[in-house]
Amino acid sequence: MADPILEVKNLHVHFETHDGTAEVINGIDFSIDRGETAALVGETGCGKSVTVKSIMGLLPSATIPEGEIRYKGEDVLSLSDAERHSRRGKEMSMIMQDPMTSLNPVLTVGEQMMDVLKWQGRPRLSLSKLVRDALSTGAKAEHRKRAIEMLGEVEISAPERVFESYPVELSGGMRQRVLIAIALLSEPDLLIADEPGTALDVTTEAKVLDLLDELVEERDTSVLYITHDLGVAREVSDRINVMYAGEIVEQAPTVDLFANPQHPYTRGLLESIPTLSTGIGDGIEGHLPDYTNPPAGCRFADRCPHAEAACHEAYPYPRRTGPDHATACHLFDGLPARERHESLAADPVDIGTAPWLAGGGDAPGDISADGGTDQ
Amino acid sequence: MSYVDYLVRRAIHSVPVIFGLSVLIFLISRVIPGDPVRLALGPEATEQQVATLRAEMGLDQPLPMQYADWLFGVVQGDWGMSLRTNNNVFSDIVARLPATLELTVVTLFFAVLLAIPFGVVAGTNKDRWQDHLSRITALFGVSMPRFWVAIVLQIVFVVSLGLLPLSGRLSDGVAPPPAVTNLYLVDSLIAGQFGTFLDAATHLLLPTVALGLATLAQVMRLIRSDMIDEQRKDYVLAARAYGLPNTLIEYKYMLQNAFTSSLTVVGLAFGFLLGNAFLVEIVFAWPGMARYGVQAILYQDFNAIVGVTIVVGIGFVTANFVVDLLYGYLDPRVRLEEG
Amino acid sequence: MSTKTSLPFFDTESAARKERIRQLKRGFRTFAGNKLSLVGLAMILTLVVAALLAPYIAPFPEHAGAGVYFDQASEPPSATHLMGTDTTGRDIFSRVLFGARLSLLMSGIVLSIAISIGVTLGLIAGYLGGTTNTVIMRVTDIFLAIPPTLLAMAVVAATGASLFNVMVAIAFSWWSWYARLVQGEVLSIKEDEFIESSRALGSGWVRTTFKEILPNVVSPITVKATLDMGFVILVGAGLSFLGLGAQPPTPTWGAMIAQGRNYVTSFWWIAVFPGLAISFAVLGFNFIGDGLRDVLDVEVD
Amino acid sequence: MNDSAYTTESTAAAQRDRDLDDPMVTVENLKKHFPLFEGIFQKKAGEVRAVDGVSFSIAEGETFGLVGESGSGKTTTGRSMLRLTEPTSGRVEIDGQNVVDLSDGELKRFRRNMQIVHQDPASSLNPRHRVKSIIEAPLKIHDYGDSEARLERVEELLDMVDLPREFMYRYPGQLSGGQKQRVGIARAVALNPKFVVLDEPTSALDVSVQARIINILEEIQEEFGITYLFITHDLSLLKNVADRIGVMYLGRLVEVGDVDSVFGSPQHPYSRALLSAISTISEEDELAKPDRITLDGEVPDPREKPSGCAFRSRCAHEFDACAVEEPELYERGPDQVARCFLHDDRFEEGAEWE
Amino acid sequence: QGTQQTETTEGSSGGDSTTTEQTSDGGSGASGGNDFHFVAGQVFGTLDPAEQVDYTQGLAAQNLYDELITVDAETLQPTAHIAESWDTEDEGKTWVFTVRDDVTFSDGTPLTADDVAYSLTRMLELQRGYSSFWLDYLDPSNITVRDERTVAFEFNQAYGPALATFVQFYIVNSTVVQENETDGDYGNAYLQNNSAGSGAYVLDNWEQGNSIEASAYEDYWKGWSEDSFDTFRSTVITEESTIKTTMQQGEGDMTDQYMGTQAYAEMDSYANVRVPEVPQLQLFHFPLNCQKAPTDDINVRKAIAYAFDYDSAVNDIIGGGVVAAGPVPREMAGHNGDLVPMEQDLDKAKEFLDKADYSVDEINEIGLEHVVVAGTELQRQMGLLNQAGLSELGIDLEINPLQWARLTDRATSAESTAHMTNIFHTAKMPSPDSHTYLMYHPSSFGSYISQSWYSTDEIAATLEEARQTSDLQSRLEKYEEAQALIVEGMPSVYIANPPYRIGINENVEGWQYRGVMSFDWDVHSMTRSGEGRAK
Ligand SMILES: Nc1ncnc2c1ncn2[C@@H]1O[C@H](COP(=O)(O)OP(=O)(O)OP(=O)(O)O)[C@@H](O)[C@H]1O
Ligand SMILES: Nc1ncnc2c1ncn2[C@@H]1O[C@H](COP(=O)(O)OP(=O)(O)OP(=O)(O)O)[C@@H](O)[C@H]1O
Ligand SMILES: [Mg+2]
Ligand SMILES: [Mg+2]
Ligand code: NI
Repeated sequence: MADPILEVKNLHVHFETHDGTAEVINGIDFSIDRGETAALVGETGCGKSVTVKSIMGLLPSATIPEGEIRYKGEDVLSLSDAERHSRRGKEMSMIMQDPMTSLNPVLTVGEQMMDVLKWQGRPRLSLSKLVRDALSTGAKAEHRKRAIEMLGEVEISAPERVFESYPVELSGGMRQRVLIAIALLSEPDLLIADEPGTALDVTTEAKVLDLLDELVEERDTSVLYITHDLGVAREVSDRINVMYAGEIVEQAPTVDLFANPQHPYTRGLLESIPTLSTGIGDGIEGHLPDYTNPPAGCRFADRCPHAEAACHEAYPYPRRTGPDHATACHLFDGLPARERHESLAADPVDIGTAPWLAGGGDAPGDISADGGTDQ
Repeated sequence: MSYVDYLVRRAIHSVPVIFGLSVLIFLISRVIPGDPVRLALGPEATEQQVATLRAEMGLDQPLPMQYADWLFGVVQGDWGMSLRTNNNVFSDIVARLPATLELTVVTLFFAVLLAIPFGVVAGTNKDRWQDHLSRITALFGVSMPRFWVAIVLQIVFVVSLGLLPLSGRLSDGVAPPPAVTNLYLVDSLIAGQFGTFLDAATHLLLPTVALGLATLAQVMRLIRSDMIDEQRKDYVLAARAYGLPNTLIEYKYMLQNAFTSSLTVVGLAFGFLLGNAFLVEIVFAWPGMARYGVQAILYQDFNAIVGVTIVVGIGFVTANFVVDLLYGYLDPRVRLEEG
Repeated sequence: MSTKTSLPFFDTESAARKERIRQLKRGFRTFAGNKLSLVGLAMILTLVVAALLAPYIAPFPEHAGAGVYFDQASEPPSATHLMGTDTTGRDIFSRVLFGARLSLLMSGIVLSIAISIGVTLGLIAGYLGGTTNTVIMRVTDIFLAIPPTLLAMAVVAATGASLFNVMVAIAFSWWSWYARLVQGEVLSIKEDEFIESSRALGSGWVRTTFKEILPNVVSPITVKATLDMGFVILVGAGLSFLGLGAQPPTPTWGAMIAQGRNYVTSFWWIAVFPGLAISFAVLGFNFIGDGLRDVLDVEVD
Repeated sequence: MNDSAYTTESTAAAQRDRDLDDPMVTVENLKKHFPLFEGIFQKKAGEVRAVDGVSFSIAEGETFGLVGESGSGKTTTGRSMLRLTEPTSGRVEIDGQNVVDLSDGELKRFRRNMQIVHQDPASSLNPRHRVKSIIEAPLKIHDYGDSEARLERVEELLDMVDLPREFMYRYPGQLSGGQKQRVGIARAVALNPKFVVLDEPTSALDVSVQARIINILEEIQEEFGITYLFITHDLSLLKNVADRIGVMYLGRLVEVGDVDSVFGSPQHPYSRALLSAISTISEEDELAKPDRITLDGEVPDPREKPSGCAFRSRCAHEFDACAVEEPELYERGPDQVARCFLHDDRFEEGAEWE
Repeated sequence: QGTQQTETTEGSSGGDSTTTEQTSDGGSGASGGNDFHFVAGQVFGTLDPAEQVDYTQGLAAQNLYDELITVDAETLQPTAHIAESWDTEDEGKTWVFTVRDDVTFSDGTPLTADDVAYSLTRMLELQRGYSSFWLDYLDPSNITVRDERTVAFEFNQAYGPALATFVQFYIVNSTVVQENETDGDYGNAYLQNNSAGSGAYVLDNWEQGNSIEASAYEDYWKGWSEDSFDTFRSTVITEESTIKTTMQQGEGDMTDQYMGTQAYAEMDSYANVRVPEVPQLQLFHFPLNCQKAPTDDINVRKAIAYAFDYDSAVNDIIGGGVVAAGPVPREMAGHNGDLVPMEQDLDKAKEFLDKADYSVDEINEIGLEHVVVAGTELQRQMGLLNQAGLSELGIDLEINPLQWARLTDRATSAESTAHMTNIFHTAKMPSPDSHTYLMYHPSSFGSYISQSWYSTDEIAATLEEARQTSDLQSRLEKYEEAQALIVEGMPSVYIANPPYRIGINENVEGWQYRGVMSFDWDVHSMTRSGEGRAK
């Protein structure tokens, strides 16, 4: 971790709801190096979108009581609105999760793309300039060409038509690709992609992933890729962060994670992947805990097949289980991954070792996936 | 449906509207109590005089006959005689409409021009001082009657400060520009008389403010409310994520969505002001149609009432039509309906 | 399968009622969380209480009835006459208090009628479109164009002059604004996907318009309605001057302002204080309206 | 439920004997063309043939999978079948009823039998309604019991889609993407309709939740004999849930067939390309799927469909005849048809397959 | 002198090449020449003198045309004008007028007896305006031109008020008007937009509803003085506040008399405006409807009259003038001086009420209605004052503001006429006839003036006799007799003879009150001392 472009340290995010304060994000830490692609995976509702929106500063209704978000070494949380805004776009950009609602319904796709090309990174813009621009033709042709090119690159057939279309006239996958195209137009240093492939068919998704790859290669862009498709995560990412209920429960390089999944939740997740050969499995029983009244101990304990009474009481701080592998589970022993947990580590909770390890061999016992090849 | 189809259809539909309006107004103008004939002739008039004039005007005929006669006249450009002016109502209106039109259009233009930034600023600074300032202005705009505002403006800007002219469309001694549209601002520019243009503009200033405050208030508050709605929309957040300038986000991404209700009110205000500018016209001695219309109502000048109401009706129909077109233009989701 | 785990903290029995109460409480908390709306509520309550208790708290309750007091005419505000006296010597403060009654009642009634008619027709026209829209909107055009004064005169001629008839008459020319406003909003909302989902469920237009669309158009309605409170009072004044509506000596704010019209330079207080009373009421309603807006605007949560 | 219902080939095969002679849903030559407008005067300037003559049928209690390139018209097919957009032409028969002919009133009542889970979870939920009233809506519309009964049903549905009951009083804005999607599913199945269009119903769900939701859907299918049209791009998932599948390309079905046949031996070049792109996490799967075929070449514009075979511009096997006429659906097995000249006896010489 | 001067720019060196129409600083309004600016509070209806009835129309007629007979400012009696002398024949049935020989119309043609005959025929045929004065008594065929300067009108009975009525008879240029007749309209359409008279000013421009502009006729028969006004202009400004400001800013020379009391007080306080106050031939009263319960009972009427506070009305509301004594204004020749003004006396009021056929409860049951003209403060206050007085008797009074059109409409029948209605009644000719015959003769019923619906055979006979008496003195005696009879029946609460007040720019001289509406706005008789208007 020589040169992290983004470091998130002990981030907490709370929402005020009528049932009380929802502690949605509960002290997460992770970082992304320059040119690295990190994946954030986890159950729906575990707080992935909230995490990245906090990074972007797009959560006006949330409070961040604690934590640090360092972008290129600078704590963005302490910046003013305007300064923060100036970091968006060219520096960090985002592909929003919901393709329909993230496109302005009253502007054509082209208009929205051109705006990004034209205005991005200009912090101040006077009204008169805006009006003057609307009346002039200026560098439009060039921008138009670039935008249409980009639409073509995200595999949109008939990019000219889509350029002239309003979002309602597009299919779900097309909208999503438009969002991707817009984010790519700005060629940011850090790209956050919130489930960008959900609405895409596999061939298209594959193409888009290639495109991202290219971007990473050429511009040394860092990507934070949110997905629930572990297959995709495996394909695109260098590192994977597995999130559960507002906490990161396992962090490891991709190869490592697939070779040696540790947290029971990660294992459950891998098990549930539908495969051509083995079926879709059952998923993991139970729900996410109530964020307004989260358990004091392990947030996964209620659903964990290996949980013991102690799991419900003691907070399972993330611990090092390998050179670059951290897991937040009492089944594992190890030094705390973060300094702030040292006091907890002094008094470890012992609920034994993981059964699949206890068997002695390194063959995983209860999951269907074994280490895949790294692509 | 294409705009051209829509235009044609809408034009066809306004025929029954105007027809219906004329029937209704014709009826109302005859139902409301009062005898315009007697009023026109003065108190000393004899029964016979009254009867003669009544017959002359066809008022002794049954209502449907009267209406038919009137309609027949209208088709030929004869809108009937005004009892108060003894002129053809049509020419009366033609003489007065430009003044009101000029006032109304300029008022709306400035009301909207100011309401947009005020509304946007209030909306994006909800519950901060900008919002409160806008609220207080709005409040003043709607709870103080126009005439009161007008008089206070006169006292401040004419009597105390001596900055602006008191009344009328032009100063004494300034000849109206050569008539083309009879909108002095336009005509003076056409004729290249900039002195006259300035004079006309200074005369417009106070009436415009007095007349436009309420519209400004409504539009401003509606924009504010819609801007607040917009703020949480995903596409606005997305636009922020792309690092677009705030001004662009506010005035393009949010405003265009937020403008529907304000647009409606602006359209309606046009028609409304056309017929209701009278209090301001009266205070500023503005020789407009609204004043004529109110006089017509007070003196129950049948034909003038019907004439003015129809012109105002046409104003409403046109404004609403333009608004509907703009809906379609500003929001592609809105399909043009044959409405 | 074991998905049907019922959660221990959730009691199904009478949950509906409990939830409704909770919901109300939540709504109130949002409302109360907004200080301005509380201020607004306090202002309007003050007015209502003042209106109800006018006979007891007005320093000169008799000044709201028949009587002339020329010996104290046109006095500027003083300790005795907080807001001065009018040209007939009546205490403006007392009359403002009494005036709250009719003024508030009138704008309340007029707006409720106008809003119910206008919003309903606007929703129907906007949602159904086609011929229905054409017919409703063209009729709306007609009503927009008819001067309220004229309509009021006609209604009164047909039904007799009573305050109630006049209010109905004003409401009859007022609804068209709401119809138009709502129709415009509906046009853009009805293309939203959630409306289509509602159709997909088989809901008829009544349900779709009132249950699905209406909640999404309330904010412009509230904004316009709160501002209209003042307008209606002023229009009412115009009509009472034509002998329609509240008659002297009964005070209404609008009529009081209108009476002060010719004294702006000499006795400014005659028009200013009733005007401030209207401002006060409109401000109060506006605060409440904005508060309600926030309660309804769930995304603000 | 039988946890292994879809994990072994044998069960899947056992279910295949459903009665296709008396199908629950029949679509015949369905077309939907969207007009395009241009310029400030909104002149009509051509049309997008989003769905251009689609026919298939689904047996009762069966799941028909629809896959295809993004923008190929899957959603539009589903929506036209339910008349959420008026189809340009064609016939859609559901439960013996020609849906296209229904009057507005009849249609409204008939909607009890056919439901849809929208592709876009966020925009299909009214932002000003609480989850409870969203799920309750179909119950109210079709007069399901009293308020107590409805409440009970809502709770049942929330349990079913794995959402905590407290979510009943949340607004969509407070939910995550996957939570919204589940609300949409709960709403669609609330009345146990006969036919449900599931338009990428689990795209926003992580695999574990997806697995549970799919299981539930199959469970109620079993119980109530519900017929599904399952639109998705997740082929691994489709392989597991569908009985038969159709592959769409540019508004047309290019291959229809039994799921195992199609996956086992795709008969259209596009199907092959599609299957080759499945991302996998296991070695086993990696071997099972065809080698990755990358599709190059111009993607045609749905406004100006090319002559002949729509896929030819990207097809590795293109030959002269492809440009001349459009291939029909050729029978390729007991329950498998494909729209490719490679299977036409006339062109045996030109065809190079495998 | 007399011609409209081309606009010159005061104090401007005039080197501007682009615009020729420089104005002196905005709003001062002083254009070149001596310009008289009348600020009218009401819209002009018509310019045809045969149609004029209201004061703005009167203003136009006064300045653009000449009347046959005018009013003497001192005696307020008819006096020679275009007619330099007259005579009656046939026991007062035929009136013979001799026309001056030095009068020319604005086109230079001399005014002759033919013009007079044509103008009167025109009025009788058009049947508009004041033609009602003669319609019942004079047939057009009985108008004869005896020679170039003599014209005779043969009425069908002796018609005493004839001379007085001819003050409202303006003479038009028969040649010009006849040339411009269309469809037998007697040139009515033409005279809407043109003047064809012998008056001191000639119409330049008329924007109906906004302004009227006229310039001096050089050869006006009365001649011109050095300080006379070159142009005369009237603009319509209806808002009191704006009128006041216009006067205060020195932009107007004269206002009308119809604003609120307070407005005149305010204008009086401006340094550059004076507000003369003179007695006026006007009656303010409320007629009591004598044909409608409960005011059909004389005791009720008396009770109402005694309950009214006349002092407050005159001092606090009108702010001047005198309490009226009977229907005829006190300053008018023919006013019965024996009549005493009323005074408030609640005891007497109660006494009469006790004697009445109706009890207080019955009266309240029926509901007493007092109609006031909508929109004016004075009228409203009168209503309130009456309400306050009657409430002392326990009577509830309903004040009902009506717009003028409605009011005149209701006056057409006794059933629809309110119990009492505020009425200002100004003399339109110098004769008590208008305050007696027009109010209390059954043939006059149905107009807003006659809302008492009260007459007796005796009153009717006396009034008819008066009309037929040609001798002025004995005619006036008859009218006095009639007044005494009328007052006995208490058909009206006669409140006041308000003073006449207008605002005049300090340096306008020569203004004189002349008893008949609009006659004091004869611009020719006025001059300006000093440059421009006083500010
Ligand atoms: N505005 C809000 N108020 C209250 N709770 C919220 C709000 N926004 C999100 N949440 C809650 O926070 C949790 C995390 O939401 P988030 O959108 O981050 O999930 P996610 O991991 O992105 O899930 P998905 O994969 O379904 O998109 C959810 O349980 C959601 O209900
Ligand atoms: N309202 C519309 N107006 C015009 N064109 C439309 C409209 N809706 C869809 N289309 C077009 O129809 C085609 C098919 O769209 P559809 O939504 O059916 O695709 P899809 O197969 O569902 O794709 P995806 O997998 O991306 O959701 C697309 O080209 C789209 O642009
Ligand atoms: Mg998310
Ligand atoms: Mg789709
Ligand atoms: Ni199970």
